Amino acid sequence: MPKLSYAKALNRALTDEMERDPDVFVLGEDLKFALNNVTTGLLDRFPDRVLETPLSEQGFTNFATGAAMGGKRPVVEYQIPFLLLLVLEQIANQANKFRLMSGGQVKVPVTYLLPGTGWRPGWGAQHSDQPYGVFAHLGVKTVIPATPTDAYGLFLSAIRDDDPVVVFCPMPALAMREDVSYVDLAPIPLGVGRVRRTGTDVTVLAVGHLVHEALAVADELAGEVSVEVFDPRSLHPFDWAGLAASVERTGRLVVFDDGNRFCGVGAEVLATAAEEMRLAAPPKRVTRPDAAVVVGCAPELDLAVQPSRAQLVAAIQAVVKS
Amino acid sequence: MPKLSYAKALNRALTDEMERDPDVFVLGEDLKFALNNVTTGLLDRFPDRVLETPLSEQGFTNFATGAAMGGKRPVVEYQIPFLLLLVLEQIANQANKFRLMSGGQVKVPVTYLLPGTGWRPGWGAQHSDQPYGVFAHLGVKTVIPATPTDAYGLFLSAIRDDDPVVVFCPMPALAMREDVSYVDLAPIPLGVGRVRRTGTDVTVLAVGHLVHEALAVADELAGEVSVEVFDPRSLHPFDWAGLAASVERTGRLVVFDDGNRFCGVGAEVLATAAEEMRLAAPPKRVTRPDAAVVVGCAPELDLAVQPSRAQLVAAIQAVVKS
Amino acid sequence: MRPAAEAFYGTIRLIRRFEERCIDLVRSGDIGSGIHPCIGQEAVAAGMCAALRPDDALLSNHRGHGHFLARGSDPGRFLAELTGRVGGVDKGRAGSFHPSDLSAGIWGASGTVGHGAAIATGLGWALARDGDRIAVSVFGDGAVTQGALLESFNLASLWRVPVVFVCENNGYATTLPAPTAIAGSVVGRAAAFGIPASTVDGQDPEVVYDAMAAAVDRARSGGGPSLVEFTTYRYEGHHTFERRMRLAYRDEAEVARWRERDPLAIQAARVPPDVREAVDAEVEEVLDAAVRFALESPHPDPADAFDHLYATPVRLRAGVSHA
Amino acid sequence: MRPAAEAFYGTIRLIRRFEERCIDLVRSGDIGSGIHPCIGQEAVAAGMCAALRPDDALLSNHRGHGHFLARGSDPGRFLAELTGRVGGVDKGRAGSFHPSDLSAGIWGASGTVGHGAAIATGLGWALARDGDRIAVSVFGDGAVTQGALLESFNLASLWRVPVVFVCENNGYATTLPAPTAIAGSVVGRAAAFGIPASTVDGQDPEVVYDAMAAAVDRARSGGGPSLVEFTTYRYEGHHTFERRMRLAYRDEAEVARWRERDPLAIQAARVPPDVREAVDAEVEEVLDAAVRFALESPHPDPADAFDHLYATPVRLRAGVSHA
Ligand SMILES: Cc1ncc(C[n+]2csc(CCOP(=O)(O)OP(=O)(O)O)c2C)c(N)n1
Ligand SMILES: Cc1ncc(C[n+]2csc(CCOP(=O)(O)OP(=O)(O)O)c2C)c(N)n1
Ligand SMILES: [Mg+2]
Ligand SMILES: [Mg+2]
Repeated sequence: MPKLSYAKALNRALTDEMERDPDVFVLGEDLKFALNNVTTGLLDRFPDRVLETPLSEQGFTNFATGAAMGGKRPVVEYQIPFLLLLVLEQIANQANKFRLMSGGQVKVPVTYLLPGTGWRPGWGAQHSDQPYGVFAHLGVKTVIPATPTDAYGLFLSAIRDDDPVVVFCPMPALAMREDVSYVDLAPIPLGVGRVRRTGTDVTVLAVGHLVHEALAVADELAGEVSVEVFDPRSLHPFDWAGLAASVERTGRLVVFDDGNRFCGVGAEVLATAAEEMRLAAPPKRVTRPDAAVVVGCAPELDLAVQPSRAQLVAAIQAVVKS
Repeated sequence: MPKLSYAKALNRALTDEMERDPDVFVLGEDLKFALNNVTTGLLDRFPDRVLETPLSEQGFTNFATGAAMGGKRPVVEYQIPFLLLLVLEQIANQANKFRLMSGGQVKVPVTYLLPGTGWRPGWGAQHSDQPYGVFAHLGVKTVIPATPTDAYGLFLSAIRDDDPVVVFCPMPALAMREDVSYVDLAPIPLGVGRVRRTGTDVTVLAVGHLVHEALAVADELAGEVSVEVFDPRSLHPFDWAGLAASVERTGRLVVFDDGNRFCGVGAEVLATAAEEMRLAAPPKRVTRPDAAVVVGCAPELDLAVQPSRAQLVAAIQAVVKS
Repeated sequence: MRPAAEAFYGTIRLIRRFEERCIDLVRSGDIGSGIHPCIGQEAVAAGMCAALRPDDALLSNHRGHGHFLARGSDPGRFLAELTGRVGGVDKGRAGSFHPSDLSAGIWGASGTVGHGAAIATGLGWALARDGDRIAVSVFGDGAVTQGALLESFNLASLWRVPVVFVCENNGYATTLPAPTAIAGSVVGRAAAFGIPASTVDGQDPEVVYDAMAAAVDRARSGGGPSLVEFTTYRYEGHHTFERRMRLAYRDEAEVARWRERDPLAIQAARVPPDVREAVDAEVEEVLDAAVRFALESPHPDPADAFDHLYATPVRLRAGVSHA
Repeated sequence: MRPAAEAFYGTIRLIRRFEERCIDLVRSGDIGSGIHPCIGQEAVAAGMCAALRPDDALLSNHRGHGHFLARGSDPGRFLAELTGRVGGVDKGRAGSFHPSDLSAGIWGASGTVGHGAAIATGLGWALARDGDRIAVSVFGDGAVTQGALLESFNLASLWRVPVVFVCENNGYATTLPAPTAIAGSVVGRAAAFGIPASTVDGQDPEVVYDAMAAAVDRARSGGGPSLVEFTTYRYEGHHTFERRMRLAYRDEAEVARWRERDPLAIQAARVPPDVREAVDAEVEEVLDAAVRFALESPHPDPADAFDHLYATPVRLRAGVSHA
């Protein structure tokens, strides 16, 4: 079976969808030379559907809103996580509210793609954020695929969705490759999580690239603890039923998330579990600390403020013991 | 004792601090005519320290960062909650990171004041947000005073703090008045919550104006349930010890928060409680729904997506019964 | 072709009286939001909208009631929107601040001042790919100090988008006089991006029409964006809340000077008295019916609070723990 | 007064060789971030910084190494910053992308392209209240399409802030050619806000100096902001990652044309060979010492990850549940 990389999966999803639907177009910076490998080959095939933009993120984000209202399906690519904070207002307060404010007259099918969220070694304090929790909090549809297959399927569904959807692709996952039979590539519905590994003692809910770290830890602990790894895949909507079913089986819960602790995804999952699920032991979170800023240029400091496998091991062991 | 209104308390804090410290100045829109009553009288007293700005929120937010680095202590006023989303990047990714990125060479003592967060009847879907959870998530110091005395004391501390601090003043609290002896007005440290009413059966953590609603509910339930009302007053830093002490006494917890549910302040409090506190019953949140947008112009719909006293009553009753 | 004098008169009269009725409804509490009255600025709406084809797309702003009526939005359904009723053009989800009415070619009104310009640019770009419809963005003098608006000038110019930027310069952004907010000029900003721009009298609907028709022609024929700045004035406060506050940011003499150029009077002078009377009577009839419709239309059902939030719906959790 | 020819030569030579050493250190993995080389643009840094007083404040950007060296930042401590060591000017918290060195009058470098201009405007405003220091904001051609930058032009002009806006127009924003990004021109944007602006050769440090000195004088004497656009070129890629990617966005002929105007050669021609040799030797000595210092300086201690996050510290919870 061919090996499909995560970045290639994004490229393939976009190519397939542009082939299928002439209303899909892509805009963003440095697209012609496909700096992020997402738009490779598109300029040749769809010369008038690749819009290379100046450094005007707010302008072109609003532009996409207008184009979507006018019947197109824009895919907007951003180069750096903080750029999504720069356009947060345009997405959450404008694009995401226009349908409601029009009483259903318009729809705003824009996909915002961040092919590289989180820490990239060396890139500095302003380039290492994980802004996904903010979008989910504000009610913007938010997905974070962990694997090439999911990247393909969720990106495709995001483009086909009639609302704004933000697709966060974790930096460390981009290089990941997977054996894939191309015919199996298909849209994956938003809001459907996936048990990546079954287990009986504890559910580890892992977000984005940490799914792979969690699987490694599960392997490592295999003799000692039976770990179930749950990947929500999309944050809003969220697969509460899937998580509940897993916790029902294991009775214990640890969240492994690279976002900041305070009001992060880990908080939401633990809160909901505390309200609604039967737990045999207090749950735990392994996250970035409160207020974390990854300085991004001194790996010693960077790694100190990102969740680690060792922390996950300790948290799992503590949860199964209590 | 004189009655002090919340809005007047803000005005008084700013006036006192501008009197005391010549580096403090204020900038924002419509300041000369004190549209929000915060800057009343300041133009006459400090004609060169009231900077009325054009509609350039990002520009003047960055301007404040620079002025703060240059030794001043800017107070920036914003007219509408969404404007804080519009300048989120400038605050969270720029102002709040410059000290770290300089290795401690600079400080950025800016205070961002939102004299009216949340729903104002009639003002539409784009004017009714509660963005405070986002700032706390990203590590920006965040306070939300519930009373005139706290508004005075926390605003003063925010101005004196050497870091960026956002002060959220809930719309419904602005008209509140309190009997205050002016000599008792004093700075209130960030990160120190307050038990507003003692009780033995359940702790209700209420945020901002909901503190008053919670107190009313506590009165209403007085014969039936003994409710302790805890007001965190500041969200980041957060008074975890104060909350833990309260929950230690009551063993039960309900959060009453006007932010969106998913990844909101309620989530953080429940998560932390689940991890660290001993609870006799599952905790509950009463919040805005997931993804809530308050349409802001049809009160029937608006109230349906904001937490209510009736919901709090039901949540308290359920928690004490279980 | 420029519409007849009485058509302009009718539009201006309709807007004027509609707004006056609105102010009554603000006082009675039926319009909970208050409004941003455009009284004094009606000629811009009338002249500008007459130069558009019904299928052209306009992005309005917070002071947009005139744009809706001038484009033919149903006064009853529009007023029902302002009173937050299900019979409103947006089913009560928009109110006065963020309305849209696609049947009248108005695609919304972003509350983020200045940002509608970039949305209109994207909309114009999309429309141009499938035909010869054009987009119009209307904003005030306050918007030209918002960077996002200037970004849209750049995009529109680079990509030759069929969009007309209309600045209703009424001299103030809330209480802030335009000269203390705007270094340089409005038209100078557009010109800096290679966008043809002119400053035009906004009190005379016929003058407005001519300037707008030229800009629309240019856009429709592939000539790209242009900007027209209409100088105008609002006789009322920024928002009806000013009726309860005394904000002395402009003096009586200035208001009086502008009242001498009241668009209603300017256009009335071009219409024979008997025609005017007939128009006035019809306007009152229309508005009586509109008010009736607006106040009889049902209030939204709280159970429908989440309707229209998403086009591809998702399951949402309520704000209370359901366990 | 304009510095002697050999002083400019020394600065340019220092920057050139520093960057070449950096590229080696990127290859060896010691500079983990890679860098945005300014090779080819050194004359702007040299001429511009020579026109400043040591206590003037400069806001740099991502391509800022030259600015630091030209303002006299210690090469060893600056290089230690790029290698993420505690001996760095920012104790390893900034790296190549966001450095500052207040001892050399460089107050930071926002990663948000264009936004440093408004920060510099605020800084200049603050400095002017207590004396006659001025602020400088340096940005590329890519920044002039960012609305926030244009907002700062408006504020600086309105409030007559002593700030000099310096655009290093090297023809590209990453792979995007300036003409396809910028409708109108760089100087036209400034002029639209009433800011005096000129386009100046950026390859000759003496020409740069003269233009900059005039702008600085104006600012210091209360004449308000101005903008100088220096036309220049980078011989390297946007970032060292381009050494691993083939991005064919510019052709060899263009690069060759600009190499004919190499600032190092232009200034070398003005300095006698023996002086040049002495300068060159000294530069190598300084850089040898700098590299030694940078690589010997200790790595930060993970336990200090939260140092400098806040000036008024707060207690922070770790990322693991401590119960
Ligand atoms: C970006 C932004 N800043 C501030 C506001 C608050 N606000 C609403 S209308 C207005 C004044 C707008 O003035 P102008 O653009 O001249 O339009 P006018 O009201 O005069 O028609 C302000 C400050 C806003 N809605 N959006
Ligand atoms: C607002 C913003 N958009 C995009 C980026 C990513 N980025 C960093 S540098 C750069 C190109 C900048 O070009 P220019 O301003 O001309 O400076 P140069 O690199 O040519 O010196 C881009 C797109 C960013 N850091 N900030
Ligand atoms: Mg105006
Ligand atoms: Mg450039």
